[in-house]
Amino acid sequence: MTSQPLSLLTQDGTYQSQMALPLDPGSIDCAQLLRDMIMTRRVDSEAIALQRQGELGLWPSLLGQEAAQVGAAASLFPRDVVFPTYREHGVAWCRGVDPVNLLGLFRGTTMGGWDPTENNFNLYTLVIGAQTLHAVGYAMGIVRDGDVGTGDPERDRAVLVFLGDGALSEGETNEAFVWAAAQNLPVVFFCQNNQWAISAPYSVQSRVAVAQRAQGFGFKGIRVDGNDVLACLSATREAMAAARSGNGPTLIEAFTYRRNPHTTSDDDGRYRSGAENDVWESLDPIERLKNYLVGSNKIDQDFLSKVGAEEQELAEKLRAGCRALPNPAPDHPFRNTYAEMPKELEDQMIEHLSFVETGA
Amino acid sequence: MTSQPLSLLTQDGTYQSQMALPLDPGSIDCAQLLRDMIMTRRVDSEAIALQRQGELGLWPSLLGQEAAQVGAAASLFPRDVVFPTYREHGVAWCRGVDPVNLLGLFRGTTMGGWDPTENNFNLYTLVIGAQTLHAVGYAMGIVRDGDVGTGDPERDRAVLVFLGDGALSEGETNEAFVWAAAQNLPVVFFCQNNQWAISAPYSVQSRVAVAQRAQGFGFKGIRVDGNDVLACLSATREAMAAARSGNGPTLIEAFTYRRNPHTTSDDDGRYRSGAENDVWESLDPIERLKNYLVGSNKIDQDFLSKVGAEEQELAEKLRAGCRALPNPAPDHPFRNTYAEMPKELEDQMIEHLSFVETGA
Amino acid sequence: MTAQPSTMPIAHALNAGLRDAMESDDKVMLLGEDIGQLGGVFRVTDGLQKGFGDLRVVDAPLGEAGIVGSAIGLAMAGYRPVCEIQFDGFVFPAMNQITTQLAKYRHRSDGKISLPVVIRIPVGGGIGAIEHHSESPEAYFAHTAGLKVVTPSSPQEAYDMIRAAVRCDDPVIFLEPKRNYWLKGEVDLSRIPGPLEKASIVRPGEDLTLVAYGALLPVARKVADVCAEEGRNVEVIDLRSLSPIDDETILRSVERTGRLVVAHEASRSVGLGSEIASRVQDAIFHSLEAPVIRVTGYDTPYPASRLEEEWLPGLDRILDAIDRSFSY
Amino acid sequence: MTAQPSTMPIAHALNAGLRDAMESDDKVMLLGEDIGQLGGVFRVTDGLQKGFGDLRVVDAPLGEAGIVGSAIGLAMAGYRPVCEIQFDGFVFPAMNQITTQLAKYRHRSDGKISLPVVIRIPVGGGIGAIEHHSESPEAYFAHTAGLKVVTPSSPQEAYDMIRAAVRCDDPVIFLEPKRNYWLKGEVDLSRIPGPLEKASIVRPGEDLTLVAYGALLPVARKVADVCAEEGRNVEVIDLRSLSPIDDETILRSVERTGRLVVAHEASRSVGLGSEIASRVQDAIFHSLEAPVIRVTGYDTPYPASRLEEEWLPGLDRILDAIDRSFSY
Ligand SMILES: Cc1ncc(C[n+]2csc(CCOP(=O)(O)OP(=O)(O)O)c2C)c(N)n1
Ligand SMILES: Cc1ncc(C[n+]2csc(CCOP(=O)(O)OP(=O)(O)O)c2C)c(N)n1
Ligand SMILES: [Mg+2]
Ligand SMILES: [Mg+2]
Repeated sequence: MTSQPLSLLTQDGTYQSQMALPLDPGSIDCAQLLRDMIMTRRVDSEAIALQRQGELGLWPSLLGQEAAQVGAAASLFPRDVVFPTYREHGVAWCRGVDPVNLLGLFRGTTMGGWDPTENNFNLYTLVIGAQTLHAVGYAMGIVRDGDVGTGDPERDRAVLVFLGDGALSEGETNEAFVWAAAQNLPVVFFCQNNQWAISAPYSVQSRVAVAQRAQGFGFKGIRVDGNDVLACLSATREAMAAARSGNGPTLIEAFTYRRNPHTTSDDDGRYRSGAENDVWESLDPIERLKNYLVGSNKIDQDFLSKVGAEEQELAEKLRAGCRALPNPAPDHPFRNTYAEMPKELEDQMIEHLSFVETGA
Repeated sequence: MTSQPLSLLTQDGTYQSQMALPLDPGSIDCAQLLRDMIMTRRVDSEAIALQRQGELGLWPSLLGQEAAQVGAAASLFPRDVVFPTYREHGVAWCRGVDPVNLLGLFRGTTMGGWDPTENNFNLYTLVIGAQTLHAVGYAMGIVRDGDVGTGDPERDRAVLVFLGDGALSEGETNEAFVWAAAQNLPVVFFCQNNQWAISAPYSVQSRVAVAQRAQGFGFKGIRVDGNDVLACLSATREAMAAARSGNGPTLIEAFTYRRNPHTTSDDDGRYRSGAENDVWESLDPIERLKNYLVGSNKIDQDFLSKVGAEEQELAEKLRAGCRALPNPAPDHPFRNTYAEMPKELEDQMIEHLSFVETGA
Repeated sequence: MTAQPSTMPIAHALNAGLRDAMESDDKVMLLGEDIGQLGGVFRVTDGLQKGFGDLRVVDAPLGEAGIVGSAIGLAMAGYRPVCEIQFDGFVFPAMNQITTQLAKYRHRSDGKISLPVVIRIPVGGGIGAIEHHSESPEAYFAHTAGLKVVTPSSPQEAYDMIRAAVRCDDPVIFLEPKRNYWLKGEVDLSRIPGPLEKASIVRPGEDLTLVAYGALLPVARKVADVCAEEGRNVEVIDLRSLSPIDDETILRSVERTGRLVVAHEASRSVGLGSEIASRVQDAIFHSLEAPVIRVTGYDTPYPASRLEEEWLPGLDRILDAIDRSFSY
Repeated sequence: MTAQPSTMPIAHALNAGLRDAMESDDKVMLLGEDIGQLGGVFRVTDGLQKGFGDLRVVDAPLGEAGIVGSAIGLAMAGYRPVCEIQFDGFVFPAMNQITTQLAKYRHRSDGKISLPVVIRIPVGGGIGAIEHHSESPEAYFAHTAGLKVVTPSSPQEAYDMIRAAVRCDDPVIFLEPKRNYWLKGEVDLSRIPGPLEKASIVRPGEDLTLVAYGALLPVARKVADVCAEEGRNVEVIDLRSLSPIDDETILRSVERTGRLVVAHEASRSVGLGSEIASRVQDAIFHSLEAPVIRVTGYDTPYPASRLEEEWLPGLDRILDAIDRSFSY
């Protein structure tokens, strides 16, 4: 019942075209994709290191999912809008969110960390599935703005929402599918099936592929190799183009693997063997793209050295930036609960600030 | 994308066998089905009359859905368990629930009205979709009792849960699909697609048939003519047999029509035309079965007279029974909130009863 | 729109308020089950889809999480959605979106993002309804920081408050006392709505303060009438805003009267009455001549409708509480 | 099982209690996300799937409505399911099943059907967690008639109360103070659990009553120590049962002391503190020498963890409230 995920690149870097994944690789800045994937991985590994040093409370690693995220993100126009889960550091990177700002949530200095409107990249959502409905609502807004199906490439836009395989089981996610389908909304659901929801293997959620879910709601589902950045890019580009032009939603399943524990707090030795991990390490998405680019002489050692230097710079910026993230002011929660602070809350704030001041 | 609902009987009463709907009509007591449908309709029309007379606050009519309900119910063994919505008066009838007891909820004398364990027929559920999860849980219990797939016809059992087309949009219903599929539970979802959820036509919920939803979750969906009692019986019997023998869930869509307003409080003239109703009146499920039975000489006038007399008796019983339904005692809510009444609640009860006594 | 005050029931006043809001801001839109051609089961949105089209008045799929969740997304996209939850008992599937998303988003975004979403809910009992159609869920919302919770008690308040709620940049839970939908009153359609969060003294008095809201306001007025005959001047306060609570108005009143009774339909424990009692005894301990007394629904599920008349806090139970207050 | 008291943290005491409950009744089963091989994110169910199999310890699909809804069905089928909600902030998708179904079913069935479902939820802040992992949702449940709501504060209480909760024929919301999961104490594994709904005086005193529960108990004890140094004898009551509330124990205490402070982490408005204050001032108005004072989380969303230490009610804020009480 479950078909093989579609791919364009073999692990050794051979490009094989696919009817279902239209792409002209010559038109793609593949080196940029590689750079984004490398930088993304560095953000991730630096954050893990910062967590180990006690600078972050927790970090959800994306190791192994770089192709899925960078591929999906590469399909976006600036005016498209993204709703992430808590693991889309690669998408954030591609959208231009300062990676230092990704750390605040996990350092405990903020609940958000960036202005969602600045890069059309919304805040991380920790409640599984909740963001799928926000994406649907935003897409309804796009329809009402008349920014769909106009044929004007400067105007049409769509929403890309990320979710995990576990999120497929939440009622809210399925309601999002209902709304998107019934109203033919410009929204693309991008599910990274990394095969685990913390300790639950995908079999706890379902016996059929993620992509198949869409059929039940009457829209298109497509299953791609999530470790193949070109496959992810092609599928998402097609889906976003369809959404922008008024042809409704798509569910993309990027079949991949969460190579690290769920978060730095998780102990995955309790529920899975390293052997599985070895297999997926051998399917590393960065190596795959590198093999392709080196094999076809699209990049050289110079390029890789330059990216290596950039990485280094980024790492230093992250470390310094993390430590420099300002603690929130004690009045922060009070000032940001309502547009205007109610009297009783102001009293509470005054009481609180007096405690804080007296060091009590 | 949406296939024609499968049927066995044409409106003029011709039987046409169907690969997908195995049935030996000779083995079925069709006269009994007809009787149940007629009696069910009478329960309904009497309840409507009682509502008009002010004896009931409200009544959700099943007019037009008798075949779906009686057909589904006829597939059940006594040990199977039913979870209804609020409209399954026909199923209740077939399960042996005293129809007078259906009235209490709508008269305001109870929130329930019968003992769910007596006929393995659970209480009506008004919160759309909520009962689908109870059905799933009950089916998990059956699995844990070891009462599935034993091959012992006295032992294997399954759950039949009813839902409407509108309920397909609730998150909880979809979670029920997730659980039923992933755990391969002995539960059959029977959806009466009567094409309306109050004023919302089915197109508000979905652009594809109800039955197709199941595919997305990886189990079987089947679409039958809901006005054809034999088609409904066959599909449900197959599905229940599969469930009992450990082959997991099925979603049955019985495509039919809600010929009355949503409830007696509804004014359907505001949102639909009578023309649609006329079409569906001409597809009346009772007439259809009658045509078949009379045409094939399986019943005669005698039979119909006898049922007519039974109907009359039932009507009188309902009218008298409704008026005789006891008002709940004023201490009812207090006594039934907890197994043991907490002290503070007892104080509230005493306070309350003193008000009631002094007529205040 | 006319400048002449006209007489209309609460349901029509809400309809007029929504219509005004939609006319004056084309980002205002409505979302809910059966709100289009049917006009809602209580007809509050009657004619609005016809007037504003089905992109602005949306018949929603049957899912409350979807209604509130998509309203959040719409608000992020610059709209001001007004959701209708069909009955009080059906708001619970939306609780996750309301509490973990809607209420917290301003805080999460460090104040950068407002979610001007209104959630209208017909609430309360007394209409002979079946289960889940007579609930009073205000305490869940009033406990949730980040939400405003308001309830009108008259056609004028309904008209004013719904317009103010739509204009409010915070999420507003707008509770409509359903048993009084058809209660008529004068409505001045040219009135500029005042602040949402003010309580109002609807009848001044010196001897005891009676705080009520929503459907109990007419009962509270009647209580005051009866007391007046007995020579007791009861000051009746319409709470209007259940979160935030207008402490000032209540405290100044109780400082004068020394006695306070709070009435609501919702269950007693951890309800609005508890909050008001708790605040008042703390703020003006020495001004109280008697304890604050709550007259509320009991701590049971809402009963079968044959019992509701007695179960609901009514004239006699409130009068009894007042007697008890004076017995101190 | 040993009859010797042994020292263990709350998490292990809960594990032992669940194990005992499963051993003594094979209808007891567990349902939740990651409770099987992982043993739950807090390891409370560690080893139980290994011991009792995956039909009795079920790794649930990622849906809280599904967890509670299917527990209801299992209870109807004669089982006694114990659900785990992974974190406090994730109980809201299950609110519909909890409030409209679980809490009401006994009443709906005219007392014929019991739903012995336990819902375990790690609650509260103070562990440096991210959003939705530090919530205190007790007020939502305590306001809902038909639910029992309890919370242990020590390993012995945890062991006793979880067993009593599983045996209880009513639905029980079982709140586990997560920041104290690793707090150790002696546990007598042969103790027969007492009634769930009793508060307990964990430290007697004559001058002021301090009511707290869950994670604040150790803080309350420390407060009492500090006060004792100042010559003030604070009586500390562990509420244990948040619904129903054991009025008797509180009232008898406050009658003696004349002063009451209530502390909890949840937001102040319409919280448990409001309820207790409200009841006490009503029941023993003349015994109070000062108003009941609440020390609580503020009426804001739970803040970013860098702020939580100060935001949470701690020693100093409670001491300050006690000073204020004595100032009357
Ligand atoms: C509503 C809700 N329930 C439970 C959790 C706890 N939780 C956090 S992540 C997670 C697993 C998510 O798995 P998946 O959707 O596959 O995403 P992944 O972490 O693999 O990226 C769970 C159960 C949550 N965050 N929200
Ligand atoms: C959770 C919830 N939301 C809203 C309602 C109000 N309501 C009652 S019946 C109904 C329509 C149900 O339609 P469908 O599922 O098709 O069943 P039908 O009435 O057609 O049998 C609605 C919206 C409800 N009962 N429960
Ligand atoms: Mg996953
Ligand atoms: Mg329907």
